[in-house]
Amino acid sequence: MESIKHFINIISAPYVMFPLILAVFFFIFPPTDRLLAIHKKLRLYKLWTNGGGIALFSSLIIIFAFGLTDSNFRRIVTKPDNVPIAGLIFLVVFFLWWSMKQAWENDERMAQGQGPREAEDAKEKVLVWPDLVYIELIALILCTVLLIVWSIFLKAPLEEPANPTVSPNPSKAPWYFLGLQEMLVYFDPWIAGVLFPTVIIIGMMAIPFLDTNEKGCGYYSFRERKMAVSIFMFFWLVLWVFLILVGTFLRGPNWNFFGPFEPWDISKLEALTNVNLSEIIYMIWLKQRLPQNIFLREIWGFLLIFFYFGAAPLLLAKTFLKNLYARLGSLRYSLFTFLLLMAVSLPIKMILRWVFNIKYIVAIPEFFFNI
Amino acid sequence: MADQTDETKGILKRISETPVWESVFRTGIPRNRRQRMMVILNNVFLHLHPVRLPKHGIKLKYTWCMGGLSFFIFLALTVTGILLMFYYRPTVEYAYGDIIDLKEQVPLGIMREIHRWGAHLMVIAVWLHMFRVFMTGAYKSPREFNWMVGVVLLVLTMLLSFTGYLLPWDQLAIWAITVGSNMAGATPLVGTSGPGSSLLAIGDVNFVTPSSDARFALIGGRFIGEAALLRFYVLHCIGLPFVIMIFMIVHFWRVRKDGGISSPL
Amino acid sequence: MGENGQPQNTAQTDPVVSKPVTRAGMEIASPPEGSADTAAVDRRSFIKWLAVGWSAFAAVAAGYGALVMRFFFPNVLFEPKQSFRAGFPEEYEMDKVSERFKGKHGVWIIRDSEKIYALSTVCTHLGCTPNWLENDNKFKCPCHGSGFYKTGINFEGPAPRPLERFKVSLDDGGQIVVDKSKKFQQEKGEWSDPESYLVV
Amino acid sequence: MNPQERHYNINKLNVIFAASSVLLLAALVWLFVDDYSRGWKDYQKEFRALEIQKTRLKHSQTLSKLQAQEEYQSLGKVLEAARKDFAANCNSKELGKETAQQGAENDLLNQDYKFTKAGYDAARYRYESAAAHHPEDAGRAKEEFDRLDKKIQELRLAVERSNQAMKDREERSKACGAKLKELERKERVLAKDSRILETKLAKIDPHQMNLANRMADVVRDSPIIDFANPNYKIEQIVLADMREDLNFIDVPRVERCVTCHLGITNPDYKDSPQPFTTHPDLELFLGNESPHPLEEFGCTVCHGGRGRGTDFTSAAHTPSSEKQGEGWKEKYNWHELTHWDRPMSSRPYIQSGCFKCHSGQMVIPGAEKLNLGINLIEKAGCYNCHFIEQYKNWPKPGPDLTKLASKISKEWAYRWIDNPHAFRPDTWMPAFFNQSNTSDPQSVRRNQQEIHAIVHYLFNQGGEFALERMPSAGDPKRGEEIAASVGCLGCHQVTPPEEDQPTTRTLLRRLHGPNLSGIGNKTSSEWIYSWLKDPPQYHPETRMPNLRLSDGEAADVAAYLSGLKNSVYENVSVPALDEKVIDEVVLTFLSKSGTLQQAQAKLLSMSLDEKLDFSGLRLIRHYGCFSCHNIKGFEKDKPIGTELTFEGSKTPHQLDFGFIPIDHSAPAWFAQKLRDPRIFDKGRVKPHDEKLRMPNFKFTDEEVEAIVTVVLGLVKDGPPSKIVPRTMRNLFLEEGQKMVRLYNCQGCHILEAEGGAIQPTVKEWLIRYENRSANEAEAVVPSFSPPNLVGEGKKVQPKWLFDFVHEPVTIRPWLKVRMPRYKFTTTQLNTLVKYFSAQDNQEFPFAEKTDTALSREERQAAEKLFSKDYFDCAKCHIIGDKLPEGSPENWAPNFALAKERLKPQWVMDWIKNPQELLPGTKMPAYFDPTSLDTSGPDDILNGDEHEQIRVLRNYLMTLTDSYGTPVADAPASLPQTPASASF
Repeated sequence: MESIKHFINIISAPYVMFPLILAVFFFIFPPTDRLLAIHKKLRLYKLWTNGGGIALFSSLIIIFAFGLTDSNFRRIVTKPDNVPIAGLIFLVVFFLWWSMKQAWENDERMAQGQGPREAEDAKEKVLVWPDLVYIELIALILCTVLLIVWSIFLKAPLEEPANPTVSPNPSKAPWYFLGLQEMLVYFDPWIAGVLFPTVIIIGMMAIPFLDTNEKGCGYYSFRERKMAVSIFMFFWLVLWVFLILVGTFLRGPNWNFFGPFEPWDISKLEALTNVNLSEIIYMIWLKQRLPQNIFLREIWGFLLIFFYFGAAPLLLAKTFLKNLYARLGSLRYSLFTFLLLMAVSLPIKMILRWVFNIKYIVAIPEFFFNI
Repeated sequence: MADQTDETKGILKRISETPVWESVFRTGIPRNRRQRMMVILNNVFLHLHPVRLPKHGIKLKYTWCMGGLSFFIFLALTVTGILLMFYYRPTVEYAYGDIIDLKEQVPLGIMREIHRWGAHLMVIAVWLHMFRVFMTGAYKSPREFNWMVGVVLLVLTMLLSFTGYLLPWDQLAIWAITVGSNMAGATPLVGTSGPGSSLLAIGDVNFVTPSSDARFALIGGRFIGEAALLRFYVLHCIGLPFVIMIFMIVHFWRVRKDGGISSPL
Repeated sequence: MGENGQPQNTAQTDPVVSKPVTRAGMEIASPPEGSADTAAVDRRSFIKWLAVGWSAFAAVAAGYGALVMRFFFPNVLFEPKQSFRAGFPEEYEMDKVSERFKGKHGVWIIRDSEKIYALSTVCTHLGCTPNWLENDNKFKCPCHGSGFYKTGINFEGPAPRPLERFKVSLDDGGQIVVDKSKKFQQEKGEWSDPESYLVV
Repeated sequence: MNPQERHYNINKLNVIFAASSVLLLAALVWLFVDDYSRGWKDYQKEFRALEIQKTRLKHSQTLSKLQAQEEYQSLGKVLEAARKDFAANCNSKELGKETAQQGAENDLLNQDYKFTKAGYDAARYRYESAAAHHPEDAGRAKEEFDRLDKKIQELRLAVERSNQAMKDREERSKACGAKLKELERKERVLAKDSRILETKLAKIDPHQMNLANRMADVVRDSPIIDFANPNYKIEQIVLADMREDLNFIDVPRVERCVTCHLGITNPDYKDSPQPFTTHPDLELFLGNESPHPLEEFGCTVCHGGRGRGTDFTSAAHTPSSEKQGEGWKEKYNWHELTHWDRPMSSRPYIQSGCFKCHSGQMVIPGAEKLNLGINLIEKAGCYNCHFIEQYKNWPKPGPDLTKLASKISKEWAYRWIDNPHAFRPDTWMPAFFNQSNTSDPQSVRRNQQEIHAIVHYLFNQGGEFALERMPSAGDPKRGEEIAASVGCLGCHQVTPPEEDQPTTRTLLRRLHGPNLSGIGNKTSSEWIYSWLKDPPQYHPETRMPNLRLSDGEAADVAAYLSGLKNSVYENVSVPALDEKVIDEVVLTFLSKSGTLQQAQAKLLSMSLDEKLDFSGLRLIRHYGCFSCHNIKGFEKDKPIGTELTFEGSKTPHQLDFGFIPIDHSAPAWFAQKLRDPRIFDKGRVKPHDEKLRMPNFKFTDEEVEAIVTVVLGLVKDGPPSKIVPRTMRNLFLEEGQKMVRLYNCQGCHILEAEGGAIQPTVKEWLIRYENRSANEAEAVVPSFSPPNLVGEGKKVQPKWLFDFVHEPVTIRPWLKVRMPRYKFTTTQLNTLVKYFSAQDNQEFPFAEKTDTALSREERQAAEKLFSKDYFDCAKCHIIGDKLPEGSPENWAPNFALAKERLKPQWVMDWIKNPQELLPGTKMPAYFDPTSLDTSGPDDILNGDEHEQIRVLRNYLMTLTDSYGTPVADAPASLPQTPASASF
């Protein structure tokens, strides 16, 4: 029992869990035909059947049931404001399964030359009164029931009166912003708190214009738009929901990482031995003091960033993403690659941190400009 | 029903034949097809819906009803929120005590719980709605604009929740908002701790100061205090609901105008 | 109302805005109908007025924006005063971190062998309040784990820069005055500013 | 017909649209301009110009002073040389390169150490936590920990070595520049003042700015962006403790006065025009060290007005005079702020602000006008008719009238009531009749009869006062001398008041009792004699003490006083009794309690005597005579006037201005009311008994101003706890001060640095009866006046003080003036004793017991010091019956009383440094307080001054009435010494 917990504690560390997810993710949601073939070979689509659903759900329930026997896990999960996040896990898994199940069914139908089920349904028209109006009424009645029962069982949290001089440890933002707060570990506030949210909003708004695939409109499907779904799932599930879960359940005092079954020990220490790129280059490689001139000091970082956002898309357009470039045209392509690179920069920065202890690529704290 | 007497039938009938009844309900009880269409067309609220839908459009399997639930939770939050406003005073002196009183003495102060959990639920419902729309490709032409409006609604939903978070004025509230609002201070150029803030200066005179930057505009002070509480209160109760309503109206209007529920071509 | 000939009448009786103008107006609605000879003149005046109107309108819109923006910055603040008296230099022990004003003013006052300086208790990462750990001889922020030396220099955790120091001076009576409205940042080389410390 | 379905001419619409857009734009610009132009900005600009001018001047002065300094000049030369030297020797490039190289290595090493240390700390935690939670992993964790531990030990050595090397190098390069640094430091110290001014100028003076800053100076205050970092901004102070009363709720006070009054705390602006002038008294107000610092007290707490106001009118400024108001209207477009209850106090009444917090104190130091007002209120007895919380239970100021018949005649009483000021211009008795609303013939007629009725009632009370027979006719001449010397003149005057004498508090002390000039016309010498012998016999609550006069002395004084004549009333005729008018009066009162018919019937049944009695009673009640005088039959009546406890909070709407064309403000109304209490009846048609009845005290304008100041300070919104803390000490002080005031102690003594009103009369007495020249008299006045009581609490033992005040004894036999005997209750005596203790911060009631025993050697030493050879104490001091030689003004108090009277510690302090305890005392200083250890005689007690003082003190504490005999209560263990007999 203890060793299982210990094991879970170890694998839930971001630097274990995140690479694991990265490794598995693209097999579960294969963006390309080649990965899809592997996916099929591994029979991962079985996840999206009733049996898979039962397996998914029962394992989720087992994890929670098992977890709730542990006092640390229980304390975190049953904190009133964390309850919706536990609910969120179940809801997300359920709706993910449900949508993917329908998508696979439709994919199968279409593979056999039939249209999607929705197309069949759509041939028939139904009057809104009373069918839709009625189920809506029932849905909102049930929703109200849920709210009332939830409110009766769980009181809204109220802590000590506000005290500007005593900050609780850890101080956490509202849960839906914990993804951003988690990013703060790897990025400066101006990136994690301002730039990323802006890019996320713009990126989301740009989805309809970037996804020029006309197929898959109005019905669940996967294979026809696997690239789009895969990227969306990656952003939404991994970079948003997963980071929220990490921020909520796995970050304890001093924003240190704590496994789900690990007590929140305020004195836990992690070796933080981060260096800036400029320090690596000048101090470790060139064995010099850092140059006084800021620009000279950070020139390498700037070059790297320039390459990443400027040259890399061009190179990709000529090589890996040739087809994509052709399909999207230059404007859409550059927007797409910019957003993609922006998003990918988070895992890149994480890995740079874990592997090379890199704190900032460009570090100009004098002007609050750190990347 | 079977052994209903003629007399009772007569009463119901008589009521439904009075001019008052008829002036309100034009259609009568929707029994036949025409009446079922008319009842949707004639009612300003039901008119949100089209008269008829392709069959998959009414299937829960397809829609998950998440859009409708988001709107419903919004309405529930509006009602409970208005009720809470009768007992809550957004000042440093009173806010915390008023929240305690909601639990301790206000009759049916459980409104606060419904409001808070409803807020969480709304964020989740909006996300799932977005997820469903994505999975059915419903953002594709001709619904691009409505997807964008939807993104705005998602952002507004989170801002509404965020501004409401401060109001209980407890440790949870001010420190969550401190962490959140400090990010505004890191805005490039116009935040004191953001890159380039020192560029907005002439000579020795700096124009981006803790009392004139983006964070200040948000919280009305140099730290979370009386002014922040009032600003968040006004945004939470008036400002953002007003904006989100406008966007919702556009959203619903465009759902109808862009061809109703998305269907396979 | 529906079938009056008013527009034509007005156009005819008005000596300044005469008939052609009316046509120009129609032209916008349906270009093919315009008469070629007078159209150029009409178009110019048409565009001129339209330009004046809309640029004024745009300016007004910008003005509204400025108005709303300005409204959010009040002319006075009801926040506590930013400077305070911190007693006499002799009250501070050598090489000790004084937490006397941490709670009330958010300042540590530290005396080393040469000088006295005042450190802000605001973590440079996200503004939490670090704790002074006497045994470890460091400040540790509870929020995200940043650590600072007694000098305020950051050495661990996500804090991007050292803690800020405040202006310290002596008043006429020889008491230390800490002015929190003036900050000194090490990374800008401001700690060598003589206002940032008191020589004792 | 209209295929486009158009109606309007689109071009016309375009023009209209353009015009309206432009109009809207103009309106918007106007809106911004209107918001931007605020009056205070102009003041701030003006002030800045002033500031620049002042700073420039100061700077050039400081600079020229600095440059004239020799030290500075020579330092400049040395510094220059040192700089050259430094550049030549210390700044080698090679050295810099080497340093950089070494620095890089050092940095890397340090970083390595830092990281290893971090890893080490983490490994330690892992080991600890593994050992606690997962023992199976502990072994591995320990291995890692040990490895890092070893590594860190190694690294540490390397780092320390490297750091030391780096430090050494730095030291070396520093050493080269050390001299320069030291010189630079010196220069900094010398030029500090001028540097500060320079930096200030660079901030405010555009001529001292570079181009960018000059641009910024303009841009920062431009509209819309003036939020970011403006020069000109509203300055405000929020006072959390000084709450503003907004009716049923207190809110923090917000003070924006300093937005325009920019120089208010800066002494440099003393001579600048308003609004920049410095506050006239920074010692007392606003200064950081003052008791009322700006940050804590703000402005409106004292001055009133609306602290949030930022323009001249909205700050509720109040002009000092109508003329000033007119000027303001012209200059500032000022008008009275109508919807604000607490406008600023106008200058004449400014001290009313003090009273808000200091209303518990009898004397408010520094607020002379207010103090005068308080004294006047007490003397005039305003609180008798107008209830004032502070004066609850104060005694009635007027004499007891129950035994009036024994004192004066009815005619005299009539004339007095009719016009008291004619007989005694400085009397506190106000005039009730012949006032502005009762001067018409009908009223005059009625008034005459009313006075008759009152007199009738007063003389019919039946009070008995047995006049004592005088032992002799008395010698007026001797009586005059006695009156001049024993202390009567501390409270009374015997000459008619001088014209145009300004009212001061010292004068009021001498008006404590009535002016006695003309008393011969008022009453008989027998009455005076009886009164002097025992005042409470006639007036049980009188504050007149017993002067302890012998029968002969009393007779002399009585003879003298009855010779003081004033014949003003001789020529005043008393009108005859007119029953018809009396009937009218009676009817007025009767008809109030019944129908007119009943009244008339009742009237018919009354005799004249009954009528007079009836109307006398009603009239005394009507006019409130009983408020100040004890009159039989009014023991339970309530004051007849408006309560004044919160009178200052009244708004003008609550005051009836009648038809009097004065400023509609509360101060103006109060002033007018006091000058002519009946004036607001002018133009009103009222029956006689409804006319205003407040009597006329004939206050001078300055007195009126002082009283109005107090009344305006009687407000509701004082700070809840008042600012003076309610400690026992302060309560004792307040109580004591009240007694001091009531019994006019300061008429004779100096207390709290005030009083001694009697001293001028002592001087006169010295000139007249002791044949001193004016100068001489002036010099010795303090010796012949009642003693200065400064430090009394420290000086005397509480028990002795209690006994002394209860039954005075003679301490200073050379004094003619004598401490009278008061009929104080035990409570009152205790109050006084506590008051003196509190004054000097003494423990009360118990003090530490001091051992005053003397050993044989000590006694001998003390006697030696006491003797002629050393201090010669007996030269001035009386010891029991033994009087010193020489003239009495050099005498000093009786040593025999010391043991019972003086506090041992005080005696020592006194011997050590008498001038400190009583500045100006005749007591010589035998020791030098500045160098005590070397100032005493060296041959006694080994020259130990502290010991000398101690034994001398102990010796004094053994002296008794019969000086020279052995001390009875000397400790038995000590051999009794006969040595003192040699004296």
